[in-house]
Amino acid sequence: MLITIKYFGQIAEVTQKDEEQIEISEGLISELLSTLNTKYSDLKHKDFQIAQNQELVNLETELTGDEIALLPPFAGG
Amino acid sequence: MLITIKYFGQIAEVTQKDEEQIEISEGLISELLSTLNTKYSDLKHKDFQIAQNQELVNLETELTGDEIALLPPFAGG
Amino acid sequence: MKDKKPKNVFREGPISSDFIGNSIYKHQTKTSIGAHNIFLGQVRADEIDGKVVSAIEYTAYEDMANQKFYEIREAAFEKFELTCMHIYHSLGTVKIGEICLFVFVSSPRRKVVFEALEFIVEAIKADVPVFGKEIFEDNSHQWKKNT
Amino acid sequence: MKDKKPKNVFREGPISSDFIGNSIYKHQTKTSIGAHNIFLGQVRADEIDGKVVSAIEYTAYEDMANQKFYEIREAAFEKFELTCMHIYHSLGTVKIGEICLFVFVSSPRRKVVFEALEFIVEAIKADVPVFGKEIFEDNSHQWKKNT
Repeated sequence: MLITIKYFGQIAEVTQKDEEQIEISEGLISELLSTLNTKYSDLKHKDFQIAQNQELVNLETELTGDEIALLPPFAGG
Repeated sequence: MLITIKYFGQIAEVTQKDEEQIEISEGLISELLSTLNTKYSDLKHKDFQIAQNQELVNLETELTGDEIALLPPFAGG
Repeated sequence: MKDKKPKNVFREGPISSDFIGNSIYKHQTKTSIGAHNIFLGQVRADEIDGKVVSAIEYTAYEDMANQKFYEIREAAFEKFELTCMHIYHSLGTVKIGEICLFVFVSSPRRKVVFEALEFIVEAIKADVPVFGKEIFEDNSHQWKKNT
Repeated sequence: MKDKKPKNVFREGPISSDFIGNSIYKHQTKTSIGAHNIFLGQVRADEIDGKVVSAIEYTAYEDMANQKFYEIREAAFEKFELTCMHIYHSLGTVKIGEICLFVFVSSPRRKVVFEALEFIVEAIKADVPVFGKEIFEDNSHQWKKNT
């Protein structure tokens, strides 16, 4: 399936883009992350959380095809 | 000695004045209060604290001749 | 930012939103500040036994009150790492919806301002000889009492 | 005063003292309010390894952030007896001394506003996907992280 992935803050500095679409087979968040780690080798040095459909998820969560976002540490306020 | 007494809020409603001077012999705050209770009979129904020289005092405190104030419940803010 | 002696905390009448906005503006030159916390006391249209409050008339034992405000200020600077602190209280008539108390604390970090502001406001309510006459719409009155 | 769906909390650039003053002014018609509490986040000129911050550039995952602000708002109305609540956060460049966060709560009574404001500010810091790029005077940068 085709997944939209958004990158923010220092993660977008690593990926050099704010957003992209990736074709990936069904599976877990961890599998998507492996794909991204291969594509962007500096990602593994970065601290981030993953949101799917605007909710934080963990590596064992099933990919649903909703929008994914890689979120570096929050700095609001 | 001559003592200046200040009245505030609902206490000033009882005494019908904001301030007066009273001639009283040396002694305790309790003795001054007896004098005032005699002079203003409604005082004993009222809730108030007494300050001498701008500090709260109790009935056993010695009269110093500094300014006395009768302070009803605080309502700042 | 400590003052050496009590200054006058009282203002005649209500404290305007312009005054508060301007006070915030003046702190924008202080670039060590990361967090401000502001408390505003506003006069409520309380209904008591079927009568509605229309204003509060504030009086105070001014010398003692300013001394108490000063002591509260000193205690707050002692307890908390504050960059600045301001307190203003109304005297005279303040109508419902108008502001009668403005407390403003600033610090590099946020945890401090929450603790400091509550400490200061509670101390003002408990320790400062200010008196409030609640005026009803029919011009009768009762005396306010902090709880 | 509850909103049915997330509204946009973000404002482009700093939040002005006029905007805050005006927001206070608008609450003077709400005569059930007795206490307001306001938190302001201001950008600090932090010195880090000899370099001084001159501004923060804020970005956010806006849809999720507005959803989180909405959830925080709903939780606060659920937990505390509030008359109203307003949250504004900057996006884009906010210079040192300027205000990037404005949280405003109002209630009939004061105890409630202290608890509610701290709850809301802590939740914003922890749960809302906002990102801050600290720009130094030499135009280098580092990424801010809430603690």
